Amino acid sequence: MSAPALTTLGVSHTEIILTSVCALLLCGFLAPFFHNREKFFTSLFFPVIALASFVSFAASFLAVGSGLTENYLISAGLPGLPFHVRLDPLSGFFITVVSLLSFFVSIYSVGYVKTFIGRQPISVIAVFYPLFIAGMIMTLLANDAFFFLMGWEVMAISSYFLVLYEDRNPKNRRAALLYVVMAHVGALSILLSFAVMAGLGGVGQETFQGYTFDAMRSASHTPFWAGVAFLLAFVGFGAKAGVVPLHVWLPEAHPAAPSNVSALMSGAMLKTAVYGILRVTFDILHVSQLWWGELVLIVGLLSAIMGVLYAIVENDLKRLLAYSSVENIGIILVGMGLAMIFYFFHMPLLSALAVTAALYHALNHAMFKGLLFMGAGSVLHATNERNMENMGGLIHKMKWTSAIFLAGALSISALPPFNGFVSEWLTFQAFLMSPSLTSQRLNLLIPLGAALLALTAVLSASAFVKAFGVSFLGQARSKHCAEAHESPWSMRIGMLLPAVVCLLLGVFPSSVINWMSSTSSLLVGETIAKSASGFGWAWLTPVAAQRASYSAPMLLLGIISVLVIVFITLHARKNAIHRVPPWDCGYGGLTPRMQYNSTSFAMPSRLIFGFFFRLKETVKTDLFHKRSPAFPGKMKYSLRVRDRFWGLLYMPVIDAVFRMGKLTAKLQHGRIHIYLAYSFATVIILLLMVL
Amino acid sequence: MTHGISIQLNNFLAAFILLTSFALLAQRRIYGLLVIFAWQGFFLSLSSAIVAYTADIRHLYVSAALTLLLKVIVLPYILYALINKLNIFREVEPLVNIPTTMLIGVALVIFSYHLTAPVRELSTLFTRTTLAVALSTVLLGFLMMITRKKAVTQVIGFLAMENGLFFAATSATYGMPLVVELGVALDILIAALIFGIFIFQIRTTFDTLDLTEMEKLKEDS
Amino acid sequence: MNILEQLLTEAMQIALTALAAPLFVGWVRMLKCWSQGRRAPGILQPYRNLLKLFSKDILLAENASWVFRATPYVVFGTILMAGSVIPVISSELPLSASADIIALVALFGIARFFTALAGMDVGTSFGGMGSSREMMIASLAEPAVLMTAFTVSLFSHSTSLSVIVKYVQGLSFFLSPSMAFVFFAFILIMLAETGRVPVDNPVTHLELTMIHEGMILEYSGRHLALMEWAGMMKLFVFSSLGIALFSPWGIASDVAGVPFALLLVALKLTAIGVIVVLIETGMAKMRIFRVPEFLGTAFLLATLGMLSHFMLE
Amino acid sequence: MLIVSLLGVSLFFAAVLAFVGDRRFAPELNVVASLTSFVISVALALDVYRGGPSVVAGEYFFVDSFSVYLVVLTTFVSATTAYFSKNYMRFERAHGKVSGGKMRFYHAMYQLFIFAMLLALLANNVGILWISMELATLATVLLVSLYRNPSSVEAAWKYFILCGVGIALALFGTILLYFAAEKVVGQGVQGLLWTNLIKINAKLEPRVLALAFIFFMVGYGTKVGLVPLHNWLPDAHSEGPTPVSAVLSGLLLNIALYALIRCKVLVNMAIGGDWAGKIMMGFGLISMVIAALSLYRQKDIKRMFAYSSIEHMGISTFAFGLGGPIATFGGLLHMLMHSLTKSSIFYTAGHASQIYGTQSMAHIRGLIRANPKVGWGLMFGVLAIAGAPPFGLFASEFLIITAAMKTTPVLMPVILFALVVAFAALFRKAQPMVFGDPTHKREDVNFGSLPVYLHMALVLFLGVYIPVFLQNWFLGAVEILK
Repeated sequence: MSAPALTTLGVSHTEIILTSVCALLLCGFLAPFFHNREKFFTSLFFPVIALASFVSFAASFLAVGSGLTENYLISAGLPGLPFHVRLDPLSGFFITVVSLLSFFVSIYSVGYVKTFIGRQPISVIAVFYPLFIAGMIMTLLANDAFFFLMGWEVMAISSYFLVLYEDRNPKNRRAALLYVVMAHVGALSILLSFAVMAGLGGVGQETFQGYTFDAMRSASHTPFWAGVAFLLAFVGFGAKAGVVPLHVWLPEAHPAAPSNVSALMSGAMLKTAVYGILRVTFDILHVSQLWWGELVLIVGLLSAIMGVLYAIVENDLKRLLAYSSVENIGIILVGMGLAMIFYFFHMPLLSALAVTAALYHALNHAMFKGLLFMGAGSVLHATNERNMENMGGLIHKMKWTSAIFLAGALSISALPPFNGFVSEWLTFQAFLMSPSLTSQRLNLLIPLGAALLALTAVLSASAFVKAFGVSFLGQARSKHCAEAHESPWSMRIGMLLPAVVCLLLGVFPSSVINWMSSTSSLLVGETIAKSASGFGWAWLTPVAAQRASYSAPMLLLGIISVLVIVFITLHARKNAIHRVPPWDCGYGGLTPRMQYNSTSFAMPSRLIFGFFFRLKETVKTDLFHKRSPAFPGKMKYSLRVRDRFWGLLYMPVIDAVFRMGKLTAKLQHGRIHIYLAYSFATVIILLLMVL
Repeated sequence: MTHGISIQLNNFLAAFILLTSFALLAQRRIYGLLVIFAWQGFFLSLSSAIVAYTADIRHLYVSAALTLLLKVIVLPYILYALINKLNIFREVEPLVNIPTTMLIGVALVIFSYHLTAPVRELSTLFTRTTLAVALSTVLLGFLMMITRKKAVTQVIGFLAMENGLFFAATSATYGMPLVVELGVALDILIAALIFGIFIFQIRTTFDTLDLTEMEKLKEDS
Repeated sequence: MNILEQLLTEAMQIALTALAAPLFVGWVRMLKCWSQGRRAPGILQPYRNLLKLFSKDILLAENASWVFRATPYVVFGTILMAGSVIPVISSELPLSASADIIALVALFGIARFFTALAGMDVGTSFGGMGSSREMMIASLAEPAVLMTAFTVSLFSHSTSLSVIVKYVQGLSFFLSPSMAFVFFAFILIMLAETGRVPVDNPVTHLELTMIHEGMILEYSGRHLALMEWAGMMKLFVFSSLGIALFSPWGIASDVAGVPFALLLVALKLTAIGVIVVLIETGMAKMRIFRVPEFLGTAFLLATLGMLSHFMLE
Repeated sequence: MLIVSLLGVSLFFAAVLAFVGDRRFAPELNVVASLTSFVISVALALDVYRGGPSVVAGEYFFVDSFSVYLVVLTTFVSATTAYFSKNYMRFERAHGKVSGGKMRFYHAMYQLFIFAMLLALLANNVGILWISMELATLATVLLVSLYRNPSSVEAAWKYFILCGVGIALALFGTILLYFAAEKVVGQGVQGLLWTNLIKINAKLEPRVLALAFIFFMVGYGTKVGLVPLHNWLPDAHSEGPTPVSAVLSGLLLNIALYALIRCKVLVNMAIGGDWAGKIMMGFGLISMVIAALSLYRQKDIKRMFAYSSIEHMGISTFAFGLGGPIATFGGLLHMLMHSLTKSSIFYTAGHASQIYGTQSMAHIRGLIRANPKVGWGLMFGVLAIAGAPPFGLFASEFLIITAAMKTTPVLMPVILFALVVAFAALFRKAQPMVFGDPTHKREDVNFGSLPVYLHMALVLFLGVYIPVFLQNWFLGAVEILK
């Protein structure tokens, strides 16, 4: 390990991060005072946030690299329970992820937020955007339940207001409401989980000391209560992460927010939930039961497959991205589930492999999903359109955006040499290690999970072929798409940087794994850093070179050299290129409406996996001739795809609450005699109790 | 007066108070209610005086006098004046029919007796037996408020409850400390005044004193 | 082997993939003609076609973007790269370590991704239809591919191709039920992935049945040549993958063994051509929504292979 | 001496305002009066902080850290409410809703109400406590019917009758308590003094105290607004003038709870076990659930927040019933936070209904566009009241939930259900009022945002940091309530 760079200078990493958190909070509080100089303010404000994020990124990045752990106390909070802060490799890793993305998104925001000037008050976004980032970092830094929940809810509430930013649209309002309610359910569940771990751990019965994570770590939990705590935490964090079936809010809320916020919500906020699960299961509860891992694995697979299927059939670009987040969170959970299973069977190296895969994917997802949402925002900015059915041909108008979006699409589709492939490959490797488990049942079942994951990977590629193909390629399907324009420079830079990072993460995986080795050691007590680069830095060999190896630099080099050679050879002799109209089957005149659109592209998948959706398909035909159906006139086709879980899980609960509400209305008839009778009855019943 | 006689007298008065409570439950006419209420106050005041005399507690005389003044003279008068002014001498319609109410009342008395039985054993005061009656009076007053429709009858029910409380205070504890007694009396007086104001307000805004008209504020289900 | 020898074998491997692929396709087409009672154009016809296309001018659709123009190069590059990592003449290929089976599949994924995008770029209905169907078939094939890879790696405890080859070579007698299941699964997958008959028809331009052809409909000149060539290489690469996984005997471990290995590979490929043609002649092209059943069968077979490994071996 | 002057100030100003309450300067005078009380109460608090609990004026008054914190809270909220009522009542008068006589009455009664509450807090005598509780009811009952329209009269009547009956039952409890005490200390005032009762309560007859507690529970519980005794509360809160709703919800409920807690402490010590606590927990739980479910159906803005008050009183009652240092601390904090938050919500709700000329939530839309200060004030209020951190109610709920988790994990699902339902319902109702496009803007109001943002800032601050002195107060109170 290299010596912690900043510590030698006498500066604490934690303090640096806390300083940038304070700067962010301060930004949020000061923002309302600038509400009448919006343009100037935006150009000044977001660079400051970007700077704060970058500082926090740098500090946490160095901290993770050197593997240090720092504790810190802020004397505020509840009596006897000051805010405990701890920067360890786990929190450091996630702070790196969050603040790096915030850095990119903040640069992007400079240009993006300006588009709202004159339409919406900027101050709202200026207040809650930094608070949101600060909330995430606070959550990650927290080392006690109270501070954790504080950060958690600051994050949730500020993002709620950001989702509500364009509040004139009733859809956004509905999304925000659903979001905030689900977030609260999750937060309460987490709170309870902490209460179980603190209260029933036997430490600090009548003081608050039990609420520090340190106390929870050292407390001994009975298997039953440990299970309860795990389950509560999983539900709570799962609700935030958007795992199926707690995901319903996600595809509503993420698209409703302004795109820079969507990028942060999908890219960064979901990671805090991943962090929470890791923290609770590995660090605090030490994975004491096998079923935890199995549950996480199954839920992960379910989320992955459901998420990607819904993504494929989605026509709204941002909703597609949101559903794809559900999928990616599923993939992260799969890695975590495997890690938990291996950990339970005391296979630290394999566990480290799986957990590294999960962490790597978390990092990757932050980058490419942030990038893609920013891309979608750029499109939205240029065309005012979220529906892919009205897009098309944007590649001609928005060269930068389309190229960057393509990079993101390649990454998320797990194609080498981009980063998405590395983490999926590692996850597959973890799957392939399952035969070394001693449980026959798992031996037989886990490979099926791997198959499902493979299905997910290609479906996701398919979804992004559709997303990129329908929105950027082909001919423009609407007038404003034909008149689109490229985004300002700040937005392009904000998108370009993560694209570069995506490529770097894909090409140099060994270095990244080396960097995050301290995190994996903290979680499972082992790291794959040594074996991963055992064959040389250019080869990634997770366990051993004999087992499996992958070399992104070699592949990249190979493909590029083939490309170059072929290109040069072919262009040695000039063949003329003639621009001609595309082949129209001889009918004359291709119109944009003849293209395959988003709905038709998804049709095969929709048919094959129809069971997962609630489809409502109607074809209305106006008869040309009233008497003869043989000559149909206009046909109108409409399709509605709904989430099955809404009807299965949510509607019954909501209905039941409303029904109960109606029952309680009967208590209050307005008749004073009845009210008096209640009091009378209360007295009598209580007196009977003493009798 | 010897101790024994005063006990007997007090018990006798307690019986009367209970009787008047039942009479209040049974009475249909407002004017009749007022008269019975005044009688109840009178018995109450008498009982206080007897306790004061027997136990030789000065300030109980004051509360006996207060009771006489308030419950027998002032309050019935105010109500009487109100009834006259608003011209509401019609019969009062009970929500629950009277025999049923009486049966519930009997059950309440038995219940109160049973409830206070163990407590009674503990007390050293000669008036301890009357605690059951006091509790019954309170509960019967409560019952009356529940079963009557008109605002004025609710007021009388409320005041009957207060009578029960007073009776409890004097008989069970030889009266509360004077400050408290005075304060309570003051509160009741203000309450009665507010009742008066209210009955006017209700009359003017609703054009009736029937409480069934006042059921607008409720939850729609 | 020293570094020079390694580089030499690698170069031979790459050259083999690029140059033998049209020959192999020519052989398959010839067999097919014979089986249908037609006269074959000769085994070298694919080379002639390619040459002809390379010399032609390009007709580029008006609104084709750079994605459309870059795709042929990317596709050709990735498939050639895939070919270069499969140890079919020598198990000591230096590039073999840079991609295991899963990475290999991902390389095909890149080619597919770009082909599908190119199909959508011009904005005709056929292109989009082809892309949509291609992606669907790929997604259905993928679980079976993974199951196959998984089962194969169960034996050798590795997903690295060279290690698998060496492991299987080390077995004197190789007959296990799981391998048999997986082999059949592999054949089905290969047919689907390379766009052969029951799934797609490589020679048709009938609008409602074409998948791969739909996507490359707008290509012409050298672009089309590259796409065609890449398609041929894909069939060749899949065949070599089959050889490496299921019949690696004779694959050399040093330079001296390479000529013999080449001969053996030629023989094996000839046999594979026969198998492919037998299947193609025996089956008719399926309706598109029967394909899930076809690939489901492949997945089932692969899974049975995995299960029988755990249960029987 | 401070105690007497504290009580004297409000009584004096009540008398003054009864004569000059309709003058132009009257609202300002009202503010001055309340501020004076506040200043004195702070001095009193400092006294207690330094010197500990004290008993004055012939043992009639006493103050300890439990009551003093409520005294400061009461005077503070009454001062800010007076400030708010300045603009609010001017608007009402300008629109002909109230006459000059009513203004006099309103101002006088406002001060009298504060006097009654302070008396209740400072009285050392259970009887006086009862009297002042009754006085507080009497002072507000006619304020509720200030507008003299059918619904306000109806609401006031229900308030009066239900609370009257309730308070009568509490008197019966007081008599029973005296009955028990009299056997130990004999006749006289000694039998009703807290300071005395606490000392002797081991000797008090448990059975009588159990009976007494039931009457206290039902009696003061009615004023606290516990289900099923709560039915007066939504009516009274929705029909009275908003400043009255604010003080009713923010202060009176607290005072009633204070009385109840005092009784519980006495009874619990005498009976042993936690019988009284269990009853309180039961009431608290029922109130939380029923109130939360009721929130969904509300159409009237003030009525909805009245139900939310029931819910929060339920939470506090539950916490005190639970007992133990953490829960009691949480309960105390919750009372404080609730009254700060709820009163500020009523301020904004009052102005919101003035802007749109209606209390019907269906007609209040897009407040952030109609009047951003009111809109954001309401939104923050709802956030705080729903228990979202970093607002203080989260801290108190955190404490209460974790304490409950330790002792009664079985009840957790119920509590959680109530909290989630309440949260969802509040947001479901508040969000459309605050966001979106305004339907029709009727009036411009002169919104004094100071009290709202002052309260919110306090709630925010206390949610993140509890100052040492407050902490010591609370710990002192926890010690008293043990």
